[in-house]
Amino acid sequence: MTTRSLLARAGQAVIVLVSVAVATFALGRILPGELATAVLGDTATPEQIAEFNRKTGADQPAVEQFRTWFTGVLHGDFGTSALTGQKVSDALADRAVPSLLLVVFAEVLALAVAVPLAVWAAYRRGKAPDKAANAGSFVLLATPQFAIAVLLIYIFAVQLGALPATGYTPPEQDPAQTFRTLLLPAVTLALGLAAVYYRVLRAGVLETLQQDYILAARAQGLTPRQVLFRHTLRPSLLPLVTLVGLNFGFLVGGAVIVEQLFAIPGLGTYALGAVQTKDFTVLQGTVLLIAAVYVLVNLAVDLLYGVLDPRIRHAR
Amino acid sequence: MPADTGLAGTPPPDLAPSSASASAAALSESPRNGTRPLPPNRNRLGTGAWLAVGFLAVLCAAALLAPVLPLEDPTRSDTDALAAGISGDHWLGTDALGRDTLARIVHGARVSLVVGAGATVIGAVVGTVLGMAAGMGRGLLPGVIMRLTDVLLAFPAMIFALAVIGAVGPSTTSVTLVIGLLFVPGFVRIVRAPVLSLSQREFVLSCRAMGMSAPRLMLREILPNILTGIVTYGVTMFGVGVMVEGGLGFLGVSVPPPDPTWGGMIAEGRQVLAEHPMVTLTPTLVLVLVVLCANVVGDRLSARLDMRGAML
Amino acid sequence: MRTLPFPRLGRGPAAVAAVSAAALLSSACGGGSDAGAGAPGGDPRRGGTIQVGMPFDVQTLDPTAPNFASAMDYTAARAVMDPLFAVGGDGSLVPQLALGATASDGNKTFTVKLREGVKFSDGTPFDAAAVAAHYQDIKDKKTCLGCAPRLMSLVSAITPADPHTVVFTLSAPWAQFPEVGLTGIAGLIPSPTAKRSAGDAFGRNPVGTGAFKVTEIVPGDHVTLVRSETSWLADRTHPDKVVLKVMLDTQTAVQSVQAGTIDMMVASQPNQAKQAKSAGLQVQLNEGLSPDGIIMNMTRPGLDDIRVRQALSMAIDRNAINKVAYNGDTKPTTAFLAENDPEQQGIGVPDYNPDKAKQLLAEYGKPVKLELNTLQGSNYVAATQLIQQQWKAVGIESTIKTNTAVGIMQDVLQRNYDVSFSPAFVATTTVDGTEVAFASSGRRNLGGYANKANDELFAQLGAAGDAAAALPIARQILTNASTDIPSIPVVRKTGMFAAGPKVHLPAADAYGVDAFSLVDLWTTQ
Amino acid sequence: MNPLGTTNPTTGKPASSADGHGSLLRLRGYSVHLHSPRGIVAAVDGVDVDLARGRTLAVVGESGSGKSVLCRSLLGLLPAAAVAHRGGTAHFDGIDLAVTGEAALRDIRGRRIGMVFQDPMTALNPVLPVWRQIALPLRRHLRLDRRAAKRAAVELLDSVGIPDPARRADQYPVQMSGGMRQRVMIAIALGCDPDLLIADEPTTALDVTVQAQILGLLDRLRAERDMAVILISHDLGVVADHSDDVMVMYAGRQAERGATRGVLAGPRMPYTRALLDAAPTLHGERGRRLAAIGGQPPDLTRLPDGCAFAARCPRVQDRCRTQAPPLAPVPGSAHDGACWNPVPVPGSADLPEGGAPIPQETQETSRA
Repeated sequence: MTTRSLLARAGQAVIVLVSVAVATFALGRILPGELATAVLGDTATPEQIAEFNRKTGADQPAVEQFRTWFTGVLHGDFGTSALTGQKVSDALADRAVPSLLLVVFAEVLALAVAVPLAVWAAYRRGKAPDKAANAGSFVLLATPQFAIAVLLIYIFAVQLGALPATGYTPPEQDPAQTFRTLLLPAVTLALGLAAVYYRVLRAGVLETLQQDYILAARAQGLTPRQVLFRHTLRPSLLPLVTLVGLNFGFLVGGAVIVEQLFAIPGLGTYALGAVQTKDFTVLQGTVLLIAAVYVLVNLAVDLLYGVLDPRIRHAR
Repeated sequence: MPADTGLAGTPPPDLAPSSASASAAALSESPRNGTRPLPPNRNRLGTGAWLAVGFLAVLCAAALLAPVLPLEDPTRSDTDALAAGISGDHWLGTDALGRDTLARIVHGARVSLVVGAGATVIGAVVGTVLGMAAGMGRGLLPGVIMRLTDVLLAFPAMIFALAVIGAVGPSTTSVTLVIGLLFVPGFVRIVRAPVLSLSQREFVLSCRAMGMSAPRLMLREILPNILTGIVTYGVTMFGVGVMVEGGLGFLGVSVPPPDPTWGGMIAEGRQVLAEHPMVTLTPTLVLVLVVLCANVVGDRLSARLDMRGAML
Repeated sequence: MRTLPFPRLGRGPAAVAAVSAAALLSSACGGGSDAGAGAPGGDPRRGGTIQVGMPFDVQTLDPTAPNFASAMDYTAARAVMDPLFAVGGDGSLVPQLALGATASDGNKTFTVKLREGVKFSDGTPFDAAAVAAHYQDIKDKKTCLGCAPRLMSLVSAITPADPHTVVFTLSAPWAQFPEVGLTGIAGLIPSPTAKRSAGDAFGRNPVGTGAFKVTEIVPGDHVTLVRSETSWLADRTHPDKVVLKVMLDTQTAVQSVQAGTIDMMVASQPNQAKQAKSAGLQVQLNEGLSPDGIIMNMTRPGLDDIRVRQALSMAIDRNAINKVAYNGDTKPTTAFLAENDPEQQGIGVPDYNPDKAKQLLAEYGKPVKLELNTLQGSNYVAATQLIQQQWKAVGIESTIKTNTAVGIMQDVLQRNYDVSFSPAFVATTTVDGTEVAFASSGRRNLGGYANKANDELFAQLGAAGDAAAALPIARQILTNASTDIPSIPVVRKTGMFAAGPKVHLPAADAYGVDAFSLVDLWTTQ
Repeated sequence: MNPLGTTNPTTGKPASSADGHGSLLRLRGYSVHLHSPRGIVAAVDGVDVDLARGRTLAVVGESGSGKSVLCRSLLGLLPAAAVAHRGGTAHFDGIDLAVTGEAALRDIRGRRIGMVFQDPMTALNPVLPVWRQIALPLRRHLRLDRRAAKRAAVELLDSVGIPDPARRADQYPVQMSGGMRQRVMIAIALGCDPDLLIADEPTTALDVTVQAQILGLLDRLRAERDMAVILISHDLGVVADHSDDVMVMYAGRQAERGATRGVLAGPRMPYTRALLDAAPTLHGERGRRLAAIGGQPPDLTRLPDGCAFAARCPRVQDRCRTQAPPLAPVPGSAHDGACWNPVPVPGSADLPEGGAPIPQETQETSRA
């Protein structure tokens, strides 16, 4: 990727992020209900509400509010939750850790299962293991996360008592316990991801196996292992890389149900709570952070594409 | 990206499927992008896919006919049969409030299928129009459309859905609209790529040269060429829509009670999961089956139409 | 699912009666002095960590903050700060930081003796000045959501007579001042030094005399409390550490107890009780002394007619609702207070009588169509669906609208609703407390209910010198309300605790069916 | 280069030499039948080949005539599930390819039989640097370590005439021109010094100027290494200049066979005639297809009892429709043909004339 196209992509990313910021801000304004009542309760006198609005800037015109907020964001100040008095940037820093760990964990698990299985199934196309893996991936794709979560908790926590049912331990306290607490939710997410990755990679490998250069590689007398892992895997990985990036961005903050069921203090539940309590400062900050993660990861994927695919790197 | 990535370009003579060289199909396991029609068995989906189509058709028919079918009132509680098992009165048992599970599943299908299909149609129509505009438009338009889809993709989908539904109130319409909106970027991408390459093809260029208007060109020349891809992707997205509706119902923000929704039934059933697992398992199984069927049909369609990418 | 921003009003005596055998055997709540007696499984074990799953997020631990609302906030704050008095199971005052209160001057002056030798955990002494500062603060800021409004309107002066005596001077007689003003949220005494220096941040750095100190507040996840060795309750406090975990999904909370991930779970509704019991857990149902019910907007067509409101009440089969929606774990009720409360006894809104309901509606003659709003994702939804059916059975059409807690509050405060079966119902345990809902100018009179007789009666009730004089007045108010039906009680509020065999379950606090005092919580040997 | 018939490019026995003694590759009645969605296809039907070291056999035919299937079948590159039947015998240097297992075949492929594919754009892996693609078979067959393999790869690039081979070795195919990529393909195929090189339309996808260079390179390498070469092509100009013998295939069968010069100078089978007619000049438009012959190739799943070409043949007789003609020496020629009604012995005037000399290679530069 040339410097110029990189700059163009970065420029697009900035445009997208600013648009997301505006959109979130607007979304917050269309939600019914006002923060003052949520925070002050119905005992609030009009004077108290006015005072509250003055303090939070809610009495300013929307454009002015946005300017103030966005200027703060540019300086790393996401504002303060009117409801809990917590600095949003502090909360986001705390909340981002479990969310990121969970998603990274889930992605690693999903890839560890899906990649070898997909290559193997594509190579043994039409055989029993391929058929079984295909059927399994279809069922997993069709099973909602909440059903998987309920089932996993029931089996591994309640029946076997092998893993904690809920909760999260920060890694600085006890990394082993962090691993244990995140295992079930990560598996919940990973099963769905693995099914998608399996299908995409298998299709990609099948597609690659039809390429002339695979026939050429076979004509060179290479072993199936060499053909599969030296020649086939890398070109087949390209669509998967995009998807991994997309899902990463999507799940940081998108795993709302899983975070709630497993009581993980992540970005998803933070944003959900903000929606339900109309805590706009929190909602705006969280959505902006989630969007930023999404945009950055996809930018990174674009760069990675260049590394993986010389056709893009050396494009004019 | 250069065009000669091995996916485009002239097929080698011996590999190009032609009516006479059936060897080509056998030679490389499946034909590469040939220009001539595929063998005549392209309409065969296979037994599994037909079973899936059949199941979906029966469910659709049941949902359509629900008011005239001899079903119980899905909102009426039989207080003598709470969370009852399968019986002559209640073929699939009852839920914790004593309501007939079969009736609730069939009536719930009205919500789930309408949301799944409606959201897909919204996403497909809006996405196709925007995708074609992004693929063929000139000037700022394509950039604006692509940035808009980026914004929508970057916005956390679940939060977006919860916030918008919270703002306008939960109903079949609002849930359908929100999910449909979330589907738009996918369709834009599915449509834009082939439109980009089609718009450089000779027949399109010549139509342009002959002064055919852009909308007419899109409708007459471009759309027929990309329709199969849209339909295939749409079938899969239908399943996704059903699943997303289930998720919203599970969080309690889908169509309000007492109208049954599958997600809502699953969430309500969890209250009695330990003693009466069937109350939540039955709607879960139906939901899984419907999404499974949509996926199978979509997959078979895409395999038939050689649209492997569509399952993304 | 999230914190309910509804103020818990009118905390009078005996708000909660624990109904499980274990709880009945245990001591009156609050004091914790002899609470070990009869507890299952043996003696308390000193030390260790207990993890408790709470169904709400934490917002603030400052009881006088306007967003202090949930059982999570209360339970944590109650562990850090002690009240002047706790409320016993029989409604009596149990001395905590106060040793006693005496009324004089026709219930216009109250002299409160304070416990000596108590220190806040920041080392400053607990004394009359601290108590005076606290009540002056409530009076000045007027933002305390959980405090009785009369604390702000009637209390004219708070004077430290000596280091361990405070004198409250009221501008009008208020017989129940100690029960209402010196307990519950208002009664929790913070360290004035800490509160002054922390300012608005006191909610995140609370300091009190309580058995525990806060070491960590992580909104969305947990509050960590460790035993305060300098507390006057240190000897009676058993666990070294208690972690209150935010666990919004009560079903996974039960499973977490089963799996041993947490030791105890708390729910505001009894719906998980059956599952927890069948999983072999100890289950304690906490039956509140106030009901859950339906509020009505009497300015809407139909609802302005007494016959329709009567029909609405008569159409509700409360037994069926208890059986079906609550699994029989609560009690049907037609009373605004506990049925056996002397003020309430024998008084109630019309009970189930569908034929009469139909007849009344026929007399009314016009079709009734209502929007019935309720809290989304909650257990109210099941009961709401049954009520809808029961109304339909007598010919009242209604559609259900689910909403978030904030959304419901918005709607009801703006009078933008027909009927609401939600926490918007004013749950109170004293007739005094119902004033906000039943007086025509009441702050929580959300349906436009106006009855001049009641307005006068409330004024007389406030001035009534003692309980004996107040009783007939109170009964008359409830009789009037039960006749006018501004709102419809349906079932008793009931919460639940569940835990493994080694945990001694505390009784529910007077504050609510889902709150408790950590001093009463321990594991057995 | 010379027009056909004026000089003799090669000497030696025709491919159809009766005994086949000393053949490196010897096929007798070799047939490959494939499954297709519409039935079994006789993709290759009764082919005989004798090919000695140092000689080039050209295989000519339309799309679908079975040229590629023949070669891929020999190397065992057809998917096992696709092959319905393999008949006849195929011996490579005394090894019976029909009974050789996949593992043993892998030791032959790349090691003893190299293959060059038509389209260097698609036959090279786009995401691997070229040296690794050259090195992989070296490491597999010659057990070279990584460094030695890289060194050998650079030498091979040098030997196929790629300038600055050390730098080019680290490049990706996308950074190279078509001609250079085909040189890389050849370097890969030659890496293990094979006895037989199969070049499947090696220049079809290339510019006409580059074609000549590549074919010249193949000729040079063949001579240097005493390899046998099978040159698959539909370009009779290429065939005329760069092969010793030619085999014309139609619908999987041999239509005409013999010394290149003789066959092209005096085609007897009407199909060969038509092929020559369809190619107006030797160095005409690139990519000119044989489809210029009227009519469609036959349906291989339902081959007629008679001659497969009968439906399109201008010289068709009744007998042609009922009885398949055997491959036999054609009276009046030095080569074999399969025809009941051969074209009369032609004069050389019928042959197309190619005038212009081929320009020297000047275009082969990197795109990147």
